[in-house]
Amino acid sequence: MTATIIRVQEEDFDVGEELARLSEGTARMGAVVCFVGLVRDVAGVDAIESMTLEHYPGMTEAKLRQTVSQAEKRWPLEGCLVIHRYGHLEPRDRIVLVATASCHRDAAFEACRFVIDWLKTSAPFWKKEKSADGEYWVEQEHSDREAARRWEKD
Amino acid sequence: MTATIIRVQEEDFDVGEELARLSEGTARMGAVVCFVGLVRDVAGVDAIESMTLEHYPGMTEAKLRQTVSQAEKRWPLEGCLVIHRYGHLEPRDRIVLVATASCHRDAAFEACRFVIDWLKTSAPFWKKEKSADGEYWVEQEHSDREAARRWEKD
Amino acid sequence: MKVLYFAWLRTKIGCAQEELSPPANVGDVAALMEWLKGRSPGHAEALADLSAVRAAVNQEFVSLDHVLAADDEVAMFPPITGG
Amino acid sequence: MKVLYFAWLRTKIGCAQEELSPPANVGDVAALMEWLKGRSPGHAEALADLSAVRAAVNQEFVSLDHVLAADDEVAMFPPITGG
Repeated sequence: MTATIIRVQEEDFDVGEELARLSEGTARMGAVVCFVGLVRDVAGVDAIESMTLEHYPGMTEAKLRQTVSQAEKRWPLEGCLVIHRYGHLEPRDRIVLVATASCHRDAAFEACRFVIDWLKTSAPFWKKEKSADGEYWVEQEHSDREAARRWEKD
Repeated sequence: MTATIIRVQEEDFDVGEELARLSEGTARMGAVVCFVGLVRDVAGVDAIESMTLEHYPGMTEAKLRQTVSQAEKRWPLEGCLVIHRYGHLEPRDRIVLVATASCHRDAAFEACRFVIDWLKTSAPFWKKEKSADGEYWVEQEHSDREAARRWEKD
Repeated sequence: MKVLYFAWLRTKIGCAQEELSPPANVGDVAALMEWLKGRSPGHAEALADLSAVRAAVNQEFVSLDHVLAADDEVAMFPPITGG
Repeated sequence: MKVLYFAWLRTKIGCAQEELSPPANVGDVAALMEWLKGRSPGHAEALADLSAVRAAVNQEFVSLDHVLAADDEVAMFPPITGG
Protein backbone atom coordinates (compact mmCIF):
# COMPACT_ATOMS: atom_id res chain seq x y z
CA MET A 1 0.00 0.00 0.00
CA THR A 2 2.89 2.33 0.70
CA ALA A 3 3.66 4.82 -2.05
CA THR A 4 7.40 5.17 -2.45
CA ILE A 5 8.83 7.80 -4.78
CA ILE A 6 12.57 8.33 -5.18
CA ARG A 7 14.02 10.68 -7.77
CA VAL A 8 17.49 12.10 -8.42
CA GLN A 9 17.21 14.90 -10.93
CA GLU A 10 18.76 18.11 -12.23
CA GLU A 11 15.40 19.97 -12.52
CA ASP A 12 13.57 21.79 -9.78
CA PHE A 13 10.42 20.29 -8.24
CA ASP A 14 7.07 21.68 -7.12
CA VAL A 15 6.52 20.81 -3.46
CA GLY A 16 2.72 21.10 -3.63
CA GLU A 17 2.47 18.83 -6.67
CA GLU A 18 4.80 16.25 -5.20
CA LEU A 19 2.91 16.12 -1.89
CA ALA A 20 -0.37 15.76 -3.78
CA ARG A 21 1.11 12.85 -5.74
CA LEU A 22 2.17 11.20 -2.47
CA SER A 23 -1.38 11.21 -1.14
CA GLU A 24 -3.08 10.05 -4.36
CA GLY A 25 -4.98 6.83 -3.99
CA THR A 26 -5.34 6.80 -0.20
CA ALA A 27 -7.34 8.70 2.38
CA ARG A 28 -5.66 6.88 5.28
CA MET A 29 -2.86 9.39 5.76
CA GLY A 30 -3.75 11.96 8.37
CA ALA A 31 -0.29 13.52 8.61
CA VAL A 32 2.30 14.51 6.04
CA VAL A 33 5.62 15.93 7.17
CA CYS A 34 8.07 17.32 4.68
CA PHE A 35 11.57 18.69 4.78
CA VAL A 36 12.87 21.03 2.09
CA GLY A 37 16.60 21.81 1.99
CA LEU A 38 17.48 25.13 0.33
CA VAL A 39 20.75 26.68 -0.83
CA ARG A 40 21.73 29.41 1.61
CA ASP A 41 23.62 32.50 0.53
CA VAL A 42 26.19 32.21 3.29
CA ALA A 43 28.49 29.45 4.54
CA GLY A 44 30.45 30.52 7.58
CA VAL A 45 31.65 34.02 6.65
CA ASP A 46 31.60 33.60 2.88
CA ALA A 47 28.81 34.75 0.59
CA ILE A 48 27.86 31.89 -1.71
CA GLU A 49 27.33 32.74 -5.37
CA SER A 50 26.42 29.28 -6.52
CA MET A 51 26.88 25.61 -5.81
CA THR A 52 27.45 22.45 -7.79
CA LEU A 53 26.21 19.10 -6.54
CA GLU A 54 27.95 16.01 -7.89
CA HIS A 55 26.69 12.50 -7.20
CA TYR A 56 27.36 8.84 -7.96
CA PRO A 57 24.58 7.77 -10.34
CA GLY A 58 23.26 4.35 -9.49
CA MET A 59 24.68 4.25 -5.97
CA THR A 60 22.72 7.38 -5.02
CA GLU A 61 19.40 5.83 -6.00
CA ALA A 62 20.33 2.55 -4.28
CA LYS A 63 21.24 4.34 -1.04
CA LEU A 64 18.07 6.43 -1.08
CA ARG A 65 16.02 3.27 -1.61
CA GLN A 66 17.79 1.59 1.32
CA THR A 67 17.17 4.60 3.56
CA VAL A 68 13.49 4.79 2.67
CA SER A 69 13.09 1.07 3.11
CA GLN A 70 14.59 1.29 6.61
CA ALA A 71 12.19 4.10 7.45
CA GLU A 72 9.28 2.02 6.18
CA LYS A 73 10.36 -0.84 8.46
CA ARG A 74 10.70 1.38 11.53
CA TRP A 75 7.51 3.43 11.21
CA PRO A 76 4.01 2.67 9.90
CA LEU A 77 4.20 4.88 6.79
CA GLU A 78 1.54 5.32 4.13
CA GLY A 79 4.01 6.99 1.80
CA CYS A 80 7.57 8.24 1.51
CA LEU A 81 9.03 10.58 -1.10
CA VAL A 82 12.64 11.67 -1.65
CA ILE A 83 13.72 14.01 -4.44
CA HIS A 84 17.34 15.14 -4.54
CA ARG A 85 18.74 17.49 -7.14
CA TYR A 86 22.26 17.61 -8.60
CA GLY A 87 24.09 20.03 -10.87
CA HIS A 88 24.23 23.83 -10.72
CA LEU A 89 22.24 25.51 -7.93
CA GLU A 90 21.94 29.07 -6.68
CA PRO A 91 20.96 30.59 -3.33
CA ARG A 92 17.26 29.96 -2.52
CA ASP A 93 17.14 26.98 -4.88
CA ARG A 94 15.59 23.81 -3.52
CA ILE A 95 18.12 20.97 -3.08
CA VAL A 96 16.17 18.16 -1.51
CA LEU A 97 12.62 17.21 -0.57
CA VAL A 98 11.78 14.46 1.91
CA ALA A 99 8.12 13.80 2.65
CA THR A 100 6.63 11.11 4.83
CA ALA A 101 2.96 10.30 5.32
CA SER A 102 1.35 8.33 8.07
CA CYS A 103 -1.94 7.98 9.93
CA HIS A 104 -0.50 9.92 12.84
CA ARG A 105 2.00 12.73 13.09
CA ASP A 106 4.51 11.05 15.44
CA ALA A 107 5.53 8.48 12.84
CA ALA A 108 5.59 11.03 10.02
CA PHE A 109 7.82 13.46 11.97
CA GLU A 110 10.26 10.78 13.15
CA ALA A 111 10.54 9.09 9.78
CA CYS A 112 11.11 12.39 7.96
CA ARG A 113 13.86 13.33 10.38
CA PHE A 114 15.42 9.87 10.04
CA VAL A 115 15.46 9.99 6.24
CA ILE A 116 17.08 13.42 6.01
CA ASP A 117 19.61 12.67 8.78
CA TRP A 118 20.53 9.36 7.22
CA LEU A 119 20.59 10.70 3.67
CA LYS A 120 23.10 13.39 4.68
CA THR A 121 25.76 10.78 5.49
CA SER A 122 24.78 7.87 3.26
CA ALA A 123 23.72 9.24 -0.13
CA PRO A 124 26.83 9.90 -2.24
CA PHE A 125 26.55 13.63 -2.99
CA TRP A 126 29.33 16.18 -2.88
CA LYS A 127 28.84 19.94 -2.76
CA LYS A 128 31.18 22.46 -4.34
CA GLU A 129 30.49 26.07 -3.34
CA LYS A 130 31.52 29.14 -5.28
CA SER A 131 32.25 32.39 -3.44
CA ALA A 132 34.25 35.51 -4.33
CA ASP A 133 37.36 33.56 -3.21
CA GLY A 134 36.79 30.82 -5.77
CA GLU A 135 35.40 27.31 -5.71
CA TYR A 136 35.93 24.77 -2.93
CA TRP A 137 34.52 21.39 -1.95
CA VAL A 138 32.40 21.51 1.18
CA GLU A 139 33.61 19.45 4.13
CA GLN A 140 31.32 17.06 5.96
CA GLU A 141 29.83 18.56 9.09
CA HIS A 142 30.43 16.87 12.40
CA SER A 143 26.82 17.64 13.36
CA ASP A 144 25.56 15.66 10.36
CA ARG A 145 27.59 12.59 11.39
CA GLU A 146 26.23 12.89 14.91
CA ALA A 147 22.66 13.28 13.68
CA ALA A 148 22.91 10.09 11.64
CA ARG A 149 24.63 8.19 14.44
CA ARG A 150 21.79 8.97 16.84
CA TRP A 151 19.49 6.67 14.84
CA GLU A 152 21.91 3.73 15.17
CA LYS A 153 21.48 3.55 18.95
CA ASP A 154 17.81 2.57 18.83
CA MET B 1 13.45 39.60 9.84
CA THR B 2 11.19 36.67 10.66
CA ALA B 3 8.26 36.19 8.28
CA THR B 4 5.16 35.23 10.25
CA ILE B 5 2.01 34.23 8.41
CA ILE B 6 -1.14 33.14 10.25
CA ARG B 7 -4.42 32.50 8.47
CA VAL B 8 -7.73 30.93 9.48
CA GLN B 9 -9.81 30.32 6.38
CA GLU B 10 -12.52 28.23 4.81
CA GLU B 11 -10.72 27.81 1.46
CA ASP B 12 -8.08 25.24 0.62
CA PHE B 13 -4.42 26.27 0.31
CA ASP B 14 -1.58 25.36 -2.05
CA VAL B 15 1.34 24.01 -0.04
CA GLY B 16 3.96 24.82 -2.69
CA GLU B 17 2.80 28.43 -3.06
CA GLU B 18 2.63 28.96 0.69
CA LEU B 19 6.14 27.60 1.24
CA ALA B 20 7.45 29.77 -1.57
CA ARG B 21 5.84 32.81 0.09
CA LEU B 22 7.54 31.90 3.38
CA SER B 23 10.98 31.96 1.81
CA GLU B 24 10.50 35.17 -0.18
CA GLY B 25 12.91 37.91 0.73
CA THR B 26 15.58 35.81 2.41
CA ALA B 27 18.20 33.31 1.32
CA ARG B 28 19.23 32.57 4.90
CA MET B 29 16.87 29.67 5.44
CA GLY B 30 18.53 26.35 4.70
CA ALA B 31 15.74 24.18 6.08
CA VAL B 32 11.97 24.31 5.82
CA VAL B 33 9.89 21.73 7.65
CA CYS B 34 6.18 21.51 7.12
CA PHE B 35 3.33 19.53 8.55
CA VAL B 36 0.09 19.00 6.64
CA GLY B 37 -2.90 17.53 8.47
CA LEU B 38 -5.42 15.75 6.24
CA VAL B 39 -8.93 14.44 6.80
CA ARG B 40 -8.81 10.64 7.03
CA ASP B 41 -11.64 8.43 5.84
CA VAL B 42 -11.73 6.41 9.04
CA ALA B 43 -11.97 7.21 12.74
CA GLY B 44 -11.81 4.11 14.87
CA VAL B 45 -14.11 1.67 13.09
CA ASP B 46 -16.34 4.24 11.41
CA ALA B 47 -16.00 5.40 7.81
CA ILE B 48 -16.02 9.20 7.74
CA GLU B 49 -18.16 10.81 5.06
CA SER B 50 -17.35 14.40 5.93
CA MET B 51 -16.34 16.68 8.76
CA THR B 52 -17.23 20.15 9.97
CA LEU B 53 -14.70 22.28 11.80
CA GLU B 54 -16.08 25.04 14.02
CA HIS B 55 -13.85 27.63 15.64
CA TYR B 56 -13.92 30.72 17.84
CA PRO B 57 -13.12 33.64 15.51
CA GLY B 58 -10.78 36.09 17.15
CA MET B 59 -9.55 33.75 19.87
CA THR B 60 -8.31 31.27 17.27
CA GLU B 61 -6.10 33.85 15.59
CA ALA B 62 -4.88 35.14 18.98
CA LYS B 63 -3.95 31.63 20.16
CA LEU B 64 -2.15 30.83 16.91
CA ARG B 65 -0.19 34.07 17.21
CA GLN B 66 0.77 33.21 20.81
CA THR B 67 1.89 29.72 19.78
CA VAL B 68 4.00 31.01 16.88
CA SER B 69 5.49 33.71 19.05
CA GLN B 70 6.54 31.11 21.64
CA ALA B 71 8.14 29.04 18.89
CA GLU B 72 10.01 32.10 17.64
CA LYS B 73 11.36 32.70 21.15
CA ARG B 74 12.48 29.10 21.62
CA TRP B 75 14.14 28.49 18.25
CA PRO B 76 16.07 30.71 15.80
CA LEU B 77 13.45 30.80 13.07
CA GLU B 78 13.59 32.68 9.80
CA GLY B 79 9.90 32.17 9.20
CA CYS B 80 6.79 30.49 10.55
CA LEU B 81 3.48 29.87 8.78
CA VAL B 82 0.21 28.48 10.11
CA ILE B 83 -2.92 28.05 8.00
CA HIS B 84 -5.93 26.35 9.57
CA ARG B 85 -9.19 25.70 7.75
CA TYR B 86 -12.70 25.61 9.15
CA GLY B 87 -16.09 24.63 7.74
CA HIS B 88 -17.04 21.60 5.66
CA LEU B 89 -14.23 19.15 4.84
CA GLU B 90 -14.08 15.74 3.18
CA PRO B 91 -11.64 12.83 3.38
CA ARG B 92 -8.24 13.75 1.81
CA ASP B 93 -8.91 17.47 2.30
CA ARG B 94 -6.12 19.50 3.88
CA ILE B 95 -7.01 20.80 7.36
CA VAL B 96 -3.90 22.53 8.59
CA LEU B 97 -0.45 23.58 7.39
CA VAL B 98 2.40 24.43 9.74
CA ALA B 99 5.73 25.42 8.19
CA THR B 100 8.88 26.56 9.93
CA ALA B 101 12.08 27.81 8.35
CA SER B 102 15.50 28.10 9.89
CA CYS B 103 19.17 28.07 8.95
CA HIS B 104 19.47 24.51 10.19
CA ARG B 105 17.09 21.59 10.25
CA ASP B 106 17.14 20.88 14.00
CA ALA B 107 15.37 24.13 14.84
CA ALA B 108 12.92 23.81 11.96
CA PHE B 109 11.91 20.25 12.93
CA GLU B 110 11.51 21.02 16.63
CA ALA B 111 9.60 24.24 16.10
CA CYS B 112 7.21 22.64 13.59
CA ARG B 113 6.49 19.81 16.00
CA PHE B 114 5.99 22.27 18.84
CA VAL B 115 3.52 24.42 16.87
CA ILE B 116 1.33 21.50 15.75
CA ASP B 117 1.41 19.83 19.20
CA TRP B 118 0.56 23.09 20.92
CA LEU B 119 -2.07 24.13 18.40
CA LYS B 120 -3.94 20.83 18.89
CA THR B 121 -4.74 21.70 22.49
CA SER B 122 -4.72 25.50 22.48
CA ALA B 123 -6.41 26.69 19.28
CA PRO B 124 -10.20 26.67 19.78
CA PHE B 125 -11.38 24.32 17.03
CA TRP B 126 -14.00 21.61 17.34
CA LYS B 127 -14.48 18.76 14.88
CA LYS B 128 -17.81 17.17 14.07
CA GLU B 129 -17.58 13.98 12.03
CA LYS B 130 -20.33 12.51 9.87
CA SER B 131 -20.50 8.74 9.34
CA ALA B 132 -23.30 6.38 8.31
CA ASP B 133 -24.41 6.45 11.98
CA GLY B 134 -24.93 10.22 11.96
CA GLU B 135 -23.00 13.22 13.16
CA TYR B 136 -21.01 13.40 16.40
CA TRP B 137 -18.55 15.77 18.01
CA VAL B 138 -15.02 14.37 18.20
CA GLU B 139 -13.55 13.91 21.68
CA GLN B 140 -10.12 15.23 22.56
CA GLU B 141 -7.42 12.61 22.33
CA HIS B 142 -5.37 11.81 25.37
CA SER B 143 -2.27 11.52 23.14
CA ASP B 144 -2.75 15.13 21.99
CA ARG B 145 -2.83 16.40 25.57
CA GLU B 146 0.32 14.41 26.35
CA ALA B 147 2.08 15.72 23.22
CA ALA B 148 1.39 19.31 24.24
CA ARG B 149 2.34 18.69 27.86
CA ARG B 150 5.78 17.39 26.84
CA TRP B 151 6.77 20.90 25.74
CA GLU B 152 5.90 22.36 29.14
CA LYS B 153 8.65 20.40 30.90
CA ASP B 154 11.54 22.12 29.12
CA MET C 1 -21.90 40.28 29.50
CA LYS C 2 -21.57 38.39 26.21
CA VAL C 3 -21.78 34.60 26.52
CA LEU C 4 -20.75 32.37 23.61
CA TYR C 5 -21.35 28.63 23.16
CA PHE C 6 -19.43 26.31 20.83
CA ALA C 7 -19.72 22.74 19.50
CA TRP C 8 -22.23 20.56 21.39
CA LEU C 9 -22.88 23.25 23.99
CA ARG C 10 -24.14 25.45 21.17
CA THR C 11 -26.31 22.70 19.67
CA LYS C 12 -27.77 21.66 23.06
CA ILE C 13 -28.49 25.25 24.09
CA GLY C 14 -29.73 26.04 20.59
CA CYS C 15 -28.03 29.40 20.44
CA ALA C 16 -24.49 30.59 19.69
CA GLN C 17 -24.41 33.83 21.64
CA GLU C 18 -26.43 35.61 24.36
CA GLU C 19 -26.21 39.10 25.82
CA LEU C 20 -26.87 38.62 29.56
CA SER C 21 -26.85 40.56 32.83
CA PRO C 22 -26.48 37.96 35.58
CA PRO C 23 -27.30 39.05 39.17
CA ALA C 24 -24.51 40.42 41.38
CA ASN C 25 -24.09 37.14 43.30
CA VAL C 26 -22.87 35.43 40.08
CA GLY C 27 -19.22 36.14 40.77
CA ASP C 28 -17.22 33.55 38.86
CA VAL C 29 -17.48 31.23 35.83
CA ALA C 30 -18.80 28.28 37.88
CA ALA C 31 -21.54 30.48 39.37
CA LEU C 32 -22.45 31.76 35.91
CA MET C 33 -22.80 28.18 34.68
CA GLU C 34 -25.05 27.28 37.63
CA TRP C 35 -27.17 30.35 36.96
CA LEU C 36 -27.40 29.56 33.23
CA LYS C 37 -28.81 26.08 33.97
CA GLY C 38 -32.03 27.81 35.10
CA ARG C 39 -32.55 29.54 31.75
CA SER C 40 -33.81 26.52 29.78
CA PRO C 41 -33.76 22.69 29.69
CA GLY C 42 -31.16 23.01 26.92
CA HIS C 43 -28.88 25.07 29.16
CA ALA C 44 -29.40 22.56 31.99
CA GLU C 45 -28.50 19.63 29.75
CA ALA C 46 -25.45 21.34 28.20
CA LEU C 47 -24.08 22.31 31.59
CA ALA C 48 -25.08 19.14 33.51
CA ASP C 49 -21.49 17.80 33.67
CA LEU C 50 -19.08 20.68 34.19
CA SER C 51 -16.06 18.34 34.02
CA ALA C 52 -16.73 18.18 30.26
CA VAL C 53 -16.90 21.96 29.83
CA ARG C 54 -14.06 24.42 29.32
CA ALA C 55 -14.23 28.20 29.44
CA ALA C 56 -12.48 31.26 28.10
CA VAL C 57 -12.90 34.84 29.30
CA ASN C 58 -11.96 37.59 26.90
CA GLN C 59 -10.47 34.89 24.64
CA GLU C 60 -8.09 33.44 27.25
CA PHE C 61 -8.61 29.99 28.78
CA VAL C 62 -9.63 30.25 32.43
CA SER C 63 -10.52 27.88 35.27
CA LEU C 64 -14.08 27.79 36.61
CA ASP C 65 -13.18 29.94 39.63
CA HIS C 66 -12.18 32.85 37.37
CA VAL C 67 -13.84 36.06 38.64
CA LEU C 68 -16.10 37.81 36.14
CA ALA C 69 -16.60 41.48 35.26
CA ALA C 70 -19.81 42.92 33.78
CA ASP C 71 -18.42 43.52 30.30
CA ASP C 72 -16.56 40.22 29.92
CA GLU C 73 -16.84 38.01 26.85
CA VAL C 74 -17.34 34.51 28.27
CA ALA C 75 -17.11 31.42 26.06
CA MET C 76 -18.10 27.85 26.98
CA PHE C 77 -17.10 24.79 24.97
CA PRO C 78 -15.92 21.17 25.14
CA PRO C 79 -12.20 20.28 25.09
CA ILE C 80 -10.82 21.44 21.75
CA THR C 81 -10.10 19.09 18.84
CA GLY C 82 -8.33 21.07 16.14
CA GLY C 83 -5.35 20.35 13.93
CA MET D 1 38.16 -3.42 -12.66
CA LYS D 2 36.35 -0.13 -13.01
CA VAL D 3 37.64 2.66 -10.75
CA LEU D 4 35.59 5.85 -10.27
CA TYR D 5 36.67 9.13 -8.69
CA PHE D 6 34.37 11.82 -7.30
CA ALA D 7 34.62 15.42 -6.04
CA TRP D 8 38.20 16.59 -5.39
CA LEU D 9 39.63 13.15 -6.05
CA ARG D 10 38.26 13.45 -9.57
CA THR D 11 39.61 16.97 -10.08
CA LYS D 12 43.07 16.13 -8.68
CA ILE D 13 43.36 12.95 -10.71
CA GLY D 14 41.89 14.70 -13.74
CA CYS D 15 39.69 11.77 -14.71
CA ALA D 16 36.31 10.44 -13.55
CA GLN D 17 36.70 6.79 -14.43
CA GLU D 18 39.43 4.30 -15.36
CA GLU D 19 39.34 0.70 -16.53
CA LEU D 20 42.30 -0.97 -14.78
CA SER D 21 43.84 -4.39 -14.25
CA PRO D 22 45.94 -4.12 -11.11
CA PRO D 23 48.54 -6.88 -10.44
CA ALA D 24 47.55 -9.92 -8.37
CA ASN D 25 49.25 -8.64 -5.20
CA VAL D 26 46.77 -5.71 -5.05
CA GLY D 27 44.31 -7.58 -2.83
CA ASP D 28 42.27 -4.92 -1.02
CA VAL D 29 41.14 -1.29 -1.34
CA ALA D 30 44.14 0.09 0.59
CA ALA D 31 46.55 -1.81 -1.65
CA LEU D 32 44.71 -0.52 -4.73
CA MET D 33 45.09 3.06 -3.49
CA GLU D 34 48.82 2.54 -2.88
CA TRP D 35 49.22 1.09 -6.36
CA LEU D 36 47.21 3.97 -7.91
CA LYS D 37 49.60 6.55 -6.40
CA GLY D 38 52.26 5.35 -8.84
CA ARG D 39 50.11 6.12 -11.89
CA SER D 40 50.54 9.93 -11.90
CA PRO D 41 51.40 12.91 -9.66
CA GLY D 42 47.64 13.64 -9.64
CA HIS D 43 46.87 10.19 -8.26
CA ALA D 44 49.64 10.56 -5.68
CA GLU D 45 48.29 13.92 -4.54
CA ALA D 46 44.65 12.78 -4.39
CA LEU D 47 45.53 9.69 -2.38
CA ALA D 48 48.24 11.25 -0.17
CA ASP D 49 46.04 11.31 2.94
CA LEU D 50 43.88 8.19 3.03
CA SER D 51 42.13 9.37 6.22
CA ALA D 52 40.30 11.87 3.97
CA VAL D 53 39.24 9.24 1.43
CA ARG D 54 36.20 6.95 1.51
CA ALA D 55 35.49 4.01 -0.75
CA ALA D 56 32.60 2.01 -2.15
CA VAL D 57 32.77 -1.35 -3.91
CA ASN D 58 29.87 -2.28 -6.15
CA GLN D 59 28.03 0.76 -4.76
CA GLU D 60 28.29 -0.25 -1.09
CA PHE D 61 30.48 1.64 1.39
CA VAL D 62 33.48 -0.45 2.43
CA SER D 63 36.50 -0.08 4.70
CA LEU D 64 39.96 0.05 3.21
CA ASP D 65 40.67 -3.60 4.04
CA HIS D 66 37.79 -4.76 1.81
CA VAL D 67 39.03 -7.56 -0.48
CA LEU D 68 38.70 -6.88 -4.21
CA ALA D 69 37.59 -9.05 -7.13
CA ALA D 70 38.68 -8.50 -10.73
CA ASP D 71 35.31 -7.23 -11.98
CA ASP D 72 34.53 -4.94 -9.05
CA GLU D 73 33.35 -1.36 -9.49
CA VAL D 74 35.48 0.61 -7.02
CA ALA D 75 34.69 4.24 -6.19
CA MET D 76 36.87 6.70 -4.25
CA PHE D 77 35.62 9.98 -2.83
CA PRO D 78 35.76 12.38 0.12
CA PRO D 79 33.20 12.17 2.95
CA ILE D 80 29.80 12.92 1.46
CA THR D 81 28.01 16.27 1.82
CA GLY D 82 24.52 15.90 0.38
CA GLY D 83 21.13 17.05 1.58
